[in-house]
Amino acid sequence: QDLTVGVSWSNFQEERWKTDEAAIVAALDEAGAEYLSADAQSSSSKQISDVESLIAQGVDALIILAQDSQAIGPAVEAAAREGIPVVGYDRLIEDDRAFYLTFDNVEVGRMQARAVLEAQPEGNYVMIKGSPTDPNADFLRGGQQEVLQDAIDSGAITIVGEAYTDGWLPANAQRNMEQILTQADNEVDAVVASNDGTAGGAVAALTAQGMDGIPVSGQDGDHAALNRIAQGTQTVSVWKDARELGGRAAEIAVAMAEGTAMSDIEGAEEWTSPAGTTLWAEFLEPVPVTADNLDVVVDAGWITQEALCQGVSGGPSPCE
Amino acid sequence: MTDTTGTSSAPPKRSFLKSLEIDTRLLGMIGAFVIVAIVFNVLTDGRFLTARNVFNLTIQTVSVAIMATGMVFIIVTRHIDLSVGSLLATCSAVMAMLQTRWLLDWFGLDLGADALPWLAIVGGLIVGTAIGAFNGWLVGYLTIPAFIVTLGGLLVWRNVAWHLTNGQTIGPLDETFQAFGGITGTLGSTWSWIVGLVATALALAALWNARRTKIAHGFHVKPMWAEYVVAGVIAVGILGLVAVLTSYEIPGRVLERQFEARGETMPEGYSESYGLPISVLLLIGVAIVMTIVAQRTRLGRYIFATGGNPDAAELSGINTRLLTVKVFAIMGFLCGLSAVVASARLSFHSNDIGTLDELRVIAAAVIGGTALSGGIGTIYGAILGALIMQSLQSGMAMVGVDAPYQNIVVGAVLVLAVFVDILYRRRTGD
Amino acid sequence: MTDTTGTSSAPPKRSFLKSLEIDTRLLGMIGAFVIVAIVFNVLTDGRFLTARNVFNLTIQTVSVAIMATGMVFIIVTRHIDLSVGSLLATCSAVMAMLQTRWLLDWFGLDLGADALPWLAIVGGLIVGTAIGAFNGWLVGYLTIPAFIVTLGGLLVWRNVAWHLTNGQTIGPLDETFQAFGGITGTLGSTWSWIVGLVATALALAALWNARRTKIAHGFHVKPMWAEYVVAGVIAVGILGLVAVLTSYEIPGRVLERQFEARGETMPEGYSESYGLPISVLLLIGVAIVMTIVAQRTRLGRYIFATGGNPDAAELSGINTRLLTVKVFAIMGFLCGLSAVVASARLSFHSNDIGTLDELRVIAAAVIGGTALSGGIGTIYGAILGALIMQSLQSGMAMVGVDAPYQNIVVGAVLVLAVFVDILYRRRTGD
Amino acid sequence: MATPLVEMDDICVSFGGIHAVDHVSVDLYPGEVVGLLGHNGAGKSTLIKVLSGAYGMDTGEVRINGKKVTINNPRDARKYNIETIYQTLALADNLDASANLFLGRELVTPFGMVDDAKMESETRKIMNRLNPNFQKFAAPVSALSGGQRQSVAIARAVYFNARILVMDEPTAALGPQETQMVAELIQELKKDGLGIFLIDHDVRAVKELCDRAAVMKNGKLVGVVKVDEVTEDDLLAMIILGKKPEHVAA
Amino acid sequence: MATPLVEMDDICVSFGGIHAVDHVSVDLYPGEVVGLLGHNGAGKSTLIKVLSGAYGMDTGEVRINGKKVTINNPRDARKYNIETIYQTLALADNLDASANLFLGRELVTPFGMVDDAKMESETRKIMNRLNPNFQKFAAPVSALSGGQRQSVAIARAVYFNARILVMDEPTAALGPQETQMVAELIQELKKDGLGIFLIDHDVRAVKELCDRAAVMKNGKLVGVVKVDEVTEDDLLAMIILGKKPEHVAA
Ligand SMILES: Nc1ncnc2c1ncn2[C@@H]1O[C@H](COP(=O)(O)OP(=O)(O)OP(=O)(O)O)[C@@H](O)[C@H]1O
Ligand SMILES: Nc1ncnc2c1ncn2[C@@H]1O[C@H](COP(=O)(O)OP(=O)(O)OP(=O)(O)O)[C@@H](O)[C@H]1O
Ligand SMILES: O[C@@H]1[C@@H](O)[C@H](O)OC[C@H]1O
Ligand SMILES: [Mg+2]
Ligand SMILES: [Mg+2]
Repeated sequence: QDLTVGVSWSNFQEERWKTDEAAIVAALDEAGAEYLSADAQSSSSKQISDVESLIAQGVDALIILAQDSQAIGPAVEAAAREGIPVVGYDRLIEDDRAFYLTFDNVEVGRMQARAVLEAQPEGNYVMIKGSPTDPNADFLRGGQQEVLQDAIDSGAITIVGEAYTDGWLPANAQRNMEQILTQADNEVDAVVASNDGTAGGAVAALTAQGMDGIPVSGQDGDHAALNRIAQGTQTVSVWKDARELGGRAAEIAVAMAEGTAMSDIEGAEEWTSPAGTTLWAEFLEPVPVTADNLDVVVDAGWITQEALCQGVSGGPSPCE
Repeated sequence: MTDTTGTSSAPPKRSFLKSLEIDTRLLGMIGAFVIVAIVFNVLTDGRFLTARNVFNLTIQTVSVAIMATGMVFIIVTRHIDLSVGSLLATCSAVMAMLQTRWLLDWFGLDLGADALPWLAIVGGLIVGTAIGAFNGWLVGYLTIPAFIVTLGGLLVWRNVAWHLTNGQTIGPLDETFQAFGGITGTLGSTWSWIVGLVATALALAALWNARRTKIAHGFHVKPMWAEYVVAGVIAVGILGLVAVLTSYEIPGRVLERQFEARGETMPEGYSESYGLPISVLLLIGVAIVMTIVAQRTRLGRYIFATGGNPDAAELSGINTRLLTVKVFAIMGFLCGLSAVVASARLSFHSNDIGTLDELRVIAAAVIGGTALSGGIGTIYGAILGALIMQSLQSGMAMVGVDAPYQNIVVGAVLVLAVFVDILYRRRTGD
Repeated sequence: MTDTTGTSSAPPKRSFLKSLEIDTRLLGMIGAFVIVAIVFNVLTDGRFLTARNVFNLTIQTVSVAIMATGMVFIIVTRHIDLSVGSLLATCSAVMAMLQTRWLLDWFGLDLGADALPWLAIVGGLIVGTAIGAFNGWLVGYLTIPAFIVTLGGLLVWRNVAWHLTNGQTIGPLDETFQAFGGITGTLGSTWSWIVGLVATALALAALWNARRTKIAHGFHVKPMWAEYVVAGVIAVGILGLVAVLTSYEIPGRVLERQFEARGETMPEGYSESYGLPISVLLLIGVAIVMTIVAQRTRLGRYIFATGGNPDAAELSGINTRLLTVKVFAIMGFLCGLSAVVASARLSFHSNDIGTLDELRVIAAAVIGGTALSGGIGTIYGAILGALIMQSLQSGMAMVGVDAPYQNIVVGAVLVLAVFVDILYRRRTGD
Repeated sequence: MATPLVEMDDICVSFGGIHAVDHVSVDLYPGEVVGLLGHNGAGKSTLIKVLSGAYGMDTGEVRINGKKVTINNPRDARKYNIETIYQTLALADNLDASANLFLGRELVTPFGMVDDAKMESETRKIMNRLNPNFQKFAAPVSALSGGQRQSVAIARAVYFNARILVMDEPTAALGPQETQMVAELIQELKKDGLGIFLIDHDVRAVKELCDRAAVMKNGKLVGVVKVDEVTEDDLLAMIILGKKPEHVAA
Repeated sequence: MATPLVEMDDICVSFGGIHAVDHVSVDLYPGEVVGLLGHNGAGKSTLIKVLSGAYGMDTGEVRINGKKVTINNPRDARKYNIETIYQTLALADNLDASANLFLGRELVTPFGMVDDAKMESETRKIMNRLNPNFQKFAAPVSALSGGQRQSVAIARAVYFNARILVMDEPTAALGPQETQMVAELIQELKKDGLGIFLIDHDVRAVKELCDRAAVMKNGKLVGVVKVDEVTEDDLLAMIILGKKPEHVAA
């Protein structure tokens, strides 16, 4: 039986989404289903059109990486009208008609803060946030705050600088970091950066002050970031194994297209969002990748040992 | 003689088109659109030209097309507006905040109150018009180039929107308000046909009237058969669109649910269709009003005169400064209108609404034959331009072209379209 | 008399500035910059004007400033280039891919090979120049408006860059290459002073030479004391900057590591300072070359003539089409150069590098007094414009203003700067 | 004599230090043509642009029918029935002759819409009188020759019952036949009681068409003379030497 | 007689259906001034723009010294020492007089840099000869009056040892004194052996300055006559009626 699964991407700006896509395509191939896709290029309006167009092309199930968890509503509505099941991919869709498959962004934020806090339990912290127009930026920041709150209250750590990064641009993160360092006379002990791109900018600014090596967080498992971990200039990249997420999304989409109810999906649990929507969800464990477990990413085939260890000698396994 | 009109040198085979006296540029644009549509229809095994996709396309085009009509005036007067996307965001933010927060706080209105969406819309339109007028004042009275004013505006207004909502997605928006967004607000079959017939009748009456005036002044008119052909084409066009849109049926499931909600069961074989979306109706209304303004009012005449020669317009006693304010205010108003459609379609106000719309809107106007050097442009051209761009993008998405490559194609088409336009003008000696 | 030069009506108290014959606009811009700097210095308790922040500021400004000098020529010839950010991305992608992949694959070079960075840079510059020339050809020979060509280019080249790297972040880049990015490539104290002294000597020689030429032709020259004042200001300016930059010391941590790497221990009290960054040197080089082109070569003369009256330039036998190609090719070359600085500074190529740079670059040129109507603009103005914008942004970042509010301020300042410029021109009757 | 139609009194205009018009006073009576003469850059165009509202004056006073008026822009000038033919014409190149002729004063239908048909037929009438060769009614004026454009500009100025007409070298671009027609037109308008300021470099034409001539040099008024009382050479001397002939009264 | 300096043979130029120049042939000998006359829109400017390289021709041939040449753009025209003063001047408003005078042919120092000082002093010399009143050397030409600009345009055309000079209504904007200077200049250049095409509406001036006159009407050549063999009225008849007087040979 010929199934078609449509995937609506919010954008391909960050490096990871290409990997996600490959994983979805592979899993769909295996299930004998066809893959259709559309890229909203960071526009929530375009995403609605994309979904409409996918529906017009007769897809049997949809996987949606929502640009905006709420503004995606009409797309879910359109799908529901046609009886097409929806998998909310990676980012929350506030609608109980969508199945939520994710690495929880708040949890990602917590993991980033946890890893940094472990490496540097006290001192001056800088928070490099994401784009002010991306709701995820605030989710991440929320998770980070949860973990740091106690230490802040006890006075162990102080947040000496905090800035949004316009458009998630590394160059903007770099400039903000430079200015914060100047402002704080380099009295900075750790940086909680919200993704690997911004971490790259922050590390470049730290290197300039000879401060590379202080704890810095990130997420996405960008190759450049993993290389920094191997070199010791970044502490953690919360790795959302896109291939796991992608494969699982494809499986669930196919299952739902074949009539499986959301509640019958293996690993599904009922979950209530902060806004109060109760929906069926499955959470995959993000893996904080640090110098201690770099082997994971190589073993998983995410990155070659060569690329990971470029320019590193005598580093942590597998680059020793 | 200097009064040779050039007819003599035209080859005789052109006489059919000539007697129809149809704008060859309009014809060319429609031709381009038809080609795009047919190519994609073939590539998608006939899915591109289904009633449903036509319905989608029209809806998707509305927001950009509405703004593009205003951009025609802006560009004709030799200005540019880079801030429309940001302005749309501010208007949308204001309308969303009004209907979900402010009006409730200020006047103690309840969520769902009948007046809410309307007050919100009025509020948003006022804000849009005011900001537009302010831009126009900076350009017209302070003589700061529009490029600069609106480049600044691009930065300022997007972030004002962010400030108003604190960076949050606001909604869900009022149900009535959402009807302006498209699929949840359609006329249904009967009303669509009524609107279609009335529109056809009006168009034909206008045609007839124009002919009578010409005869009255003893000017040349085209032969009767040519009038009939034009009339026929118009009627088929309008009614054909209605026919396509009404053939798109509401899915059975949705109808069933509606019956269920009313405690009835749906009769066997019952069906209902969407018909004209309200948003499309809005666009048509805007198009008609803007066309009349352009061709039949002093304001329109002054806009084109100013575009042709700003100094001459000023010396002819036209208040070109005030005119600039008006043109930008119109643009602002239309941004507000587009904000209604765009946020209603999303059913939320989101932070990134309207991002990069300035590029799309300018591209639509320019692909539609508006000359950046001023003085030349048409409303229908801009709308067709928006439609062609949207068709290209949706078509490519359907065919499965990756977004980066879509952008490359759109960029190239933009340049190509203008180039063809230049060749055409050089040919006809305009 | 029609030959009244206006001196008579000037109030006598102006005579001091008058005898110095200094461009009052330059003075105004420097004044604005000084005010911005002082305000932020107060707000940050004196941290804004530390050697370190001055160093940061200059480095942060380089990439935009380099492109802004090219944008002056573009705007002076009545064009615009919206594609510079995308072009930068393509050049950066090419250079990153060359040094980490292609050159290795094609010529079997090893990572870290000496030739790598240089070949990569040459490759990137060639690509930038070629794309720029292509844009210029579309504008000059096919007469498509630059706004359209580069709007298309904005879409096309960013996505070509994406295509080249498959959307990935590429890096880390070669160490030598990274030296162009700023802090890892500085001249150190001794060389900085040498460069500073040579530059001062050259500037004074040029001043002297100009005076001699004037005397030789019997033209009016300013009084000797005025020449001395100007010379003094120049010398203090150049050497002062060097002094500030060399007073910024390399953090002990960094030095220690360097000694460790060499297996030595750092002597007690040892210190070393950064001095002039290579990227800043690059910018100064670009500024000098571009200024000479603008003021002392036929190319520059033709650029300004074409901006003043394109028809007249063409009728005077200037090949304005080829000139357009040249101007855009220069812009493309400078985008390539900026790409070196920008990616070296990040130490990797990221997908979104250069995003929105078109706005910053145009804003810098325009804040620096380049008139969008063509024919007027200076290289030093554009660089000062970039510096002022960067100071604003960095200063606000230091004070802790959120990005959205920073954007609002930058947008407003842009409009304000142009307004002041307009008032100034009206005043002086330019 | 009656009150003058226009009195320009002690007008000064300067551009960034240059005194383009320097304490100049001239007047104009109904049914009179006053010629303005002077070398290039003497300030003629600048002086009359003050009257048309294109430039503002620094000091001085303009009186119409003896009443002081403020003319800040071309709209104000039109209010006082002052019409101007500019040296640089001032046509919107993308519009046709009729749209240009009625620019700023369109005829409208009862519903307030512009009435193109009516305007075109009016235009045909007047152009027929001014320049019977002219037939390019449908083309934008950019397609017209210099002289054809000049005809449109003249038509525009005379159509609207001007009381004061300002002509800045109206025949500079015209051929002999067209020049002749303009001369006849001026005579006709004069008979209708209009006052006309005519700038012309051709001393002979000024002597033929004008009642009085005002000569400027370097922004200053050299003098105003009755053309019947002076010879062509007198006028030339005034223009070139800036001296009023001694036999003429003030 | 010697070979003509310029022969324009059977030239046609049309703009989208309008035959602006319709099979026109004229020639020009060294040391000769040929006047071009005709009503507005007759095609005079268009014809000479073919020679200056501003317009391309549809058919026809241009010969210089008997050799067929191709003039595709103003640069080509300069190559053949053809200099033109355009009706619309053609000055870069933002540059000063000297930069405009040398535009496209700047003097350079041995290092290839433009030599502004030298150019300014050359400009002072030539302007002194043409228009001694002219002193605005440092100002951009946008600040000059119409006539001052005209002087700059003329200076530019004569400075570079032109062999063929094309003047499109050079004195239309000039005062009597300036006009006189241009007339003297033309005589002088003539003596130097230049060939000059002079477009002028003033029949008297043409009779005074020119050796022959070519009259155009509606794009067609009415005829070429020696000015000594015709009266002013003959010329006017040619312009207006389009008929060559019968007593004149072909
Ligand atoms: N907009 C302006 N800015 C600066 N100076 C100007 C401006 N307009 C005119 N001038 C100067 O004012 C003076 C008078 O110019 P005006 O155009 O009135 O002369 P004119 O008598 O009309 O000369 P012409 O016979 O050449 O047309 C000239 O010196 C001119 O350079
Ligand atoms: N660029 C153009 N496009 C279209 N038509 C043109 C163009 N230039 C000139 N024409 C037409 O060509 C004809 C000849 O114009 P041209 O300028 O050569 O006349 P002219 O003899 O110089 O007149 P004038 O004495 O008014 O300057 C006119 O009918 C004019 O409308
Ligand atoms: O993975 C991140 C994603 O969650 C966020 O929305 O955008 C930036 C990415 O790095
Ligand atoms: Mg004048
Ligand atoms: Mg002419």
